[in-house]
Amino acid sequence: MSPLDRDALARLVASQLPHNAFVNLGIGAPTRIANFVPNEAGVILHSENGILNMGPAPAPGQEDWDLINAGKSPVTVAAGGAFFDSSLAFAMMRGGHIDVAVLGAFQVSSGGDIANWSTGRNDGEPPGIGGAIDLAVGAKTIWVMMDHVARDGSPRIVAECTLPLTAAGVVSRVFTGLAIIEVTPQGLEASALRDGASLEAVQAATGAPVRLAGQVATIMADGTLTGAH
Amino acid sequence: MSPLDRDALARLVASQLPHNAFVNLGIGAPTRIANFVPNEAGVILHSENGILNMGPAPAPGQEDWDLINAGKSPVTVAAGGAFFDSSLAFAMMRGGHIDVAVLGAFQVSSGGDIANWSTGRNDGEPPGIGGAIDLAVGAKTIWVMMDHVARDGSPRIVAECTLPLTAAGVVSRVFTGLAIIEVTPQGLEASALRDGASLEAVQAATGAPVRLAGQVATIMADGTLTGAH
Amino acid sequence: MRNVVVESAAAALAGLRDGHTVMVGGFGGAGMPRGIITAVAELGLRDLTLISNNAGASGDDLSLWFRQGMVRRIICSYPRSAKDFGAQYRAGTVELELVPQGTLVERIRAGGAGLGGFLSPVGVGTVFEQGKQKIAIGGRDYLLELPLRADFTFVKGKVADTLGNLTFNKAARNHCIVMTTAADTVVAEVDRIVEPGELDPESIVTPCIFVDRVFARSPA
Amino acid sequence: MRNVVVESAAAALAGLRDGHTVMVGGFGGAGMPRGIITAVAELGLRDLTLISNNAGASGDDLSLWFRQGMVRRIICSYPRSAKDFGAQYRAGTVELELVPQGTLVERIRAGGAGLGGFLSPVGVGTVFEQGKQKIAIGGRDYLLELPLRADFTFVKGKVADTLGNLTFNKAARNHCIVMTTAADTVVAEVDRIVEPGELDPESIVTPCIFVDRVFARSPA
Repeated sequence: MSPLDRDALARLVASQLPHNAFVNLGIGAPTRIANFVPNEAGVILHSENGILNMGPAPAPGQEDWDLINAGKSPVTVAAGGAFFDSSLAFAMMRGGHIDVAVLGAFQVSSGGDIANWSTGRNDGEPPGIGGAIDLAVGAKTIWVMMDHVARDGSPRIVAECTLPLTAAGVVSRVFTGLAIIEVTPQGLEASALRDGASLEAVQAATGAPVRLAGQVATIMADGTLTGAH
Repeated sequence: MSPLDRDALARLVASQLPHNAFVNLGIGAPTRIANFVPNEAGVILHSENGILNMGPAPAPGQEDWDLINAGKSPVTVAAGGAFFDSSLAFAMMRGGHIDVAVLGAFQVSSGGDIANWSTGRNDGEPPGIGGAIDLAVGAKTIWVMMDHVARDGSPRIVAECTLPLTAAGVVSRVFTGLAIIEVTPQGLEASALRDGASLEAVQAATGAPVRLAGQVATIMADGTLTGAH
Repeated sequence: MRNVVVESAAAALAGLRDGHTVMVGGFGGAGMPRGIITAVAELGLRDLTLISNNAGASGDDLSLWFRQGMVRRIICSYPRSAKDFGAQYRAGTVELELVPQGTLVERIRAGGAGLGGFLSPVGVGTVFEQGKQKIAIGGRDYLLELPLRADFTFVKGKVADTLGNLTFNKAARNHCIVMTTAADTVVAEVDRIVEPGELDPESIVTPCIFVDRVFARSPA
Repeated sequence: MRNVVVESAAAALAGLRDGHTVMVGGFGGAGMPRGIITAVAELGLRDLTLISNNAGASGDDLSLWFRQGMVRRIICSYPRSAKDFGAQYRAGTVELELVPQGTLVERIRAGGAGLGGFLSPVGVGTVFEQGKQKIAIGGRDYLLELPLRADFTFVKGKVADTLGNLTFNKAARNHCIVMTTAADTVVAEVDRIVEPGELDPESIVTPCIFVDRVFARSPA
C-alpha cells in the first residue's frame, strides 16, 4: 500500500463533487481535478479571474491568452459559459455562491483552520496571497486536497496550525493519499481509508486525534471508493 | 419684464452646459433641458436607471417601455449609448464621474445646501427620496433650476434651508426665471439678470444677501444671454 | 446537466411563504416581472417584507400586493404615486423604510457580495443619518450602511438559457442585477429560453450561478 | 462630439509623472496593456506607486518598471514568480502592501464608486487584520477596508469607439473594469477603434464616462 498518486487523488475528489455544483478548483494540485469530473456530473467550474463554466485546455495552437485559468494556463469555455470582471467573480466567492472550493494547503487544523499561503519560511521570494483567502472565507463548502504529511514526514493535519492562517474554522473535509478526513464539531473523523491502511497508520501520520466515522469506505489505488460514502 | 417661462429657462441652462460634458438632468423641470441642448455641444446624458448617451423621446408608436428615463418616460439611445445596471449607474453618480447634474429644488441656501425631496408638509403621500440625493452628493458640479420664489411669493433661495436637506454645501449655481445666482465662499453673486430686472428686484425676492458678480450678463425672454458669462 | 427551467408559476414560487423577505426588480415597468407579481398576488400571502425601488404605480404591478394587505414592511427609495401602497401607509398598516436609491442598490450588492456593510457619503447631514454609525475617513464623514438580503428575488430578463444565464432588454437591468446576487432563491421571468451555448458568453449579464429558477411567461 | 482617441503613446501618457499612483489592469497576460507598459518604461519615471494584481512575470511586462527601479511601492495580491520585482524586494528598494485579491478589487471599486470603505470578512483571524479597524455586525467580525484611487489607470480593451466605450476579450476584463472607475486619467489600449454606434449598447462593458484616452497599439 502506498499513498495515492496525484491523479488518483484528483479522481477521488472529482468523484465526490455534488452533481450540478458550482465549483472552484484552487491553483496547483486541485486544478487537476477538472480532468476527472465526468461530463454527466454537470459540475460548473468557476475561475476567479472571471469565467463561469470553464472548459478543458485547448488543443495545441488554439490557445487564447485572454482565456486562462487562475493558474494562468490556457483554458476553454464550455457551452453556457460567461465572462465577467473580478469584482463580480469575487462577489460570487465572498458572497457564498460557490458550492464547493477545493484548495491545496500546507496545514489544516482539527478545528478547520487552513494555512495555505505562506510556508512561514523566508524563501527569498516575496509573499503572495492571491484569491485563495476569499474562497476560504466565502465558499459554502471548503475541501482541502493535499499530501497527508510534509516531505519530512511531519503531519499536515494538526491540532493547531503553526503557519500563518488563511482562514479559521472553514474546512469541512480533507482528501489525502491516505484517507478522507471529516472535520466535525466532535473532532476529526476518517470516512475513508486507503486500501490496506489502518486507522492506527493514519493516526500516526496525523497531528490530532482521529476516529473512524460511522461508515468507512475504502480508497482504491486508482482513487475509486468502495463501500459506503 | 416677467420671469422666464419653463422652456426659456431650460434653453438658458442648456446653453451653459460645457461641451462634451456628462450630464444628468433631474426629474421634472430639468428633464426639459434635453430639448434645447444643441447636437454640436456633444453633451452626453446619463440616466440613473442605467443609460449613458440617452436620446430624445421616440416617435409615437415607437416606445419601448424597457427604455425609459428616470422620470419613467420613454426615451431613445443615441449612437454610442450604453446600458448598465443601477449599481454602476450610481457608482457614476456617487463616484464623481458626472460632470454636471441639474436638479430641481424647493430651497437652496447661500451655503449651497439643497432641499429638494420633501416639502416638510404632510400631503397624505408617503415620502420619496429616489436618486436625487446620490447626484447631489456625488456629481462634480451641482446646478439647480427652479422658480425664484414659491407660489406664495416667499424666497426659495434662503440663508438657511427650513425644509429637510438633500445634501449640504453642494450647489454651485442656481438658474431661475429672474437670475443666475452663483454660490461662492463669499456668498451669493448674481452673474446674470433677467432683462429689465434690477439687483434690487432680485434681492427683494431672495432670502439671503446677493451682490453682483464682476461681470453680469442679461437674460433675454427666450432664455438667451447677452453680455459676458 | 443543470436545468433551472420551471413550467408553471406555482413551481417558480415553491417555498415562498408568509413572513418572507422578497426583492422585486424593476424601475417603472422596465425589468418588472409582471407575471410573477401576479402569481404571487394569487397566493394571498401575509407579512411580506418587500425590497423594491417603487411601490406600484398602475393596477397590475406591486399595487396588487398592497391592495390585499400582503406587505407588512417595505424598503424602498421612491414609493410616491403609489395609490394602493399610499392607502395602506396612511392607514398605518404598512411600515416604510425610506432609503436613497443608490444606497438601496449598494446595500443589496453588499448582501450579495458577502460584505458586512459600506461607508457612504450619501445622507450625511440629513435625516437619513438617523440611527446610523458615522465614521470619518480622511477627514470626511460617512454613514455605515448595512447589507440587505432576501428569501426570494424576482426579476424580468429577456433571454435565459436552461442553465440560468440571463440577458436583459435595454434599461431593464436596473436593480435586477444586484438583486439576483442577494437572495436564497432567485426567480427570473423571461421572454424566451434557449439552450446553453446560444447566448454569447460576452453578452451574458447575469451568470447562471445567481439564478435558481427560470420561467417563460409565454413559452416560445 | 467627444473623441478620446490619441495617436501616440506620448499623448496617451501626457501628464504622467514621478510620484504618481498608477493602476495597471491584467491577470497574467489577459487584459494587460503591454504597449502602454512599454511606453511608460521608456519614460524612466521614479517613485511610482503601482496597484496591480501581479508584479510582472515575463520580461516584457511590469518587470520593465522594476528593472529600472521606477516603482517605490506596490499594492498587490500575488507578486510571486516576479523576478525583477523580487530582486528589488529583497534589496529593500521597493515597499509591498500585500492585499487579498478580492479585497484589492473591492477597494478599487470603492474608490471608483465614492465609498469611504467597506466591511470585509476576509482576513479576520489572520495577519491581514493587522492595523485595521474590526467592526462586528450581526455577531460576525469584519475588517474595515479603505478605498484605493490612482492618478492613472492603464487597461487593455478589445474594441473602443471614439467616445471611449470599451469591450474586452473573454477573461481580459478582470481587474480592468474596476480600475477604469478609480483614476483621474484612464487610458485604454485597444486592438481596434470604431465609430459611435458600431458597438451594440448591450455589449459595452465599460461605458465611455470612465475612459479618458484610447490608444490603438496597431491602428486598424
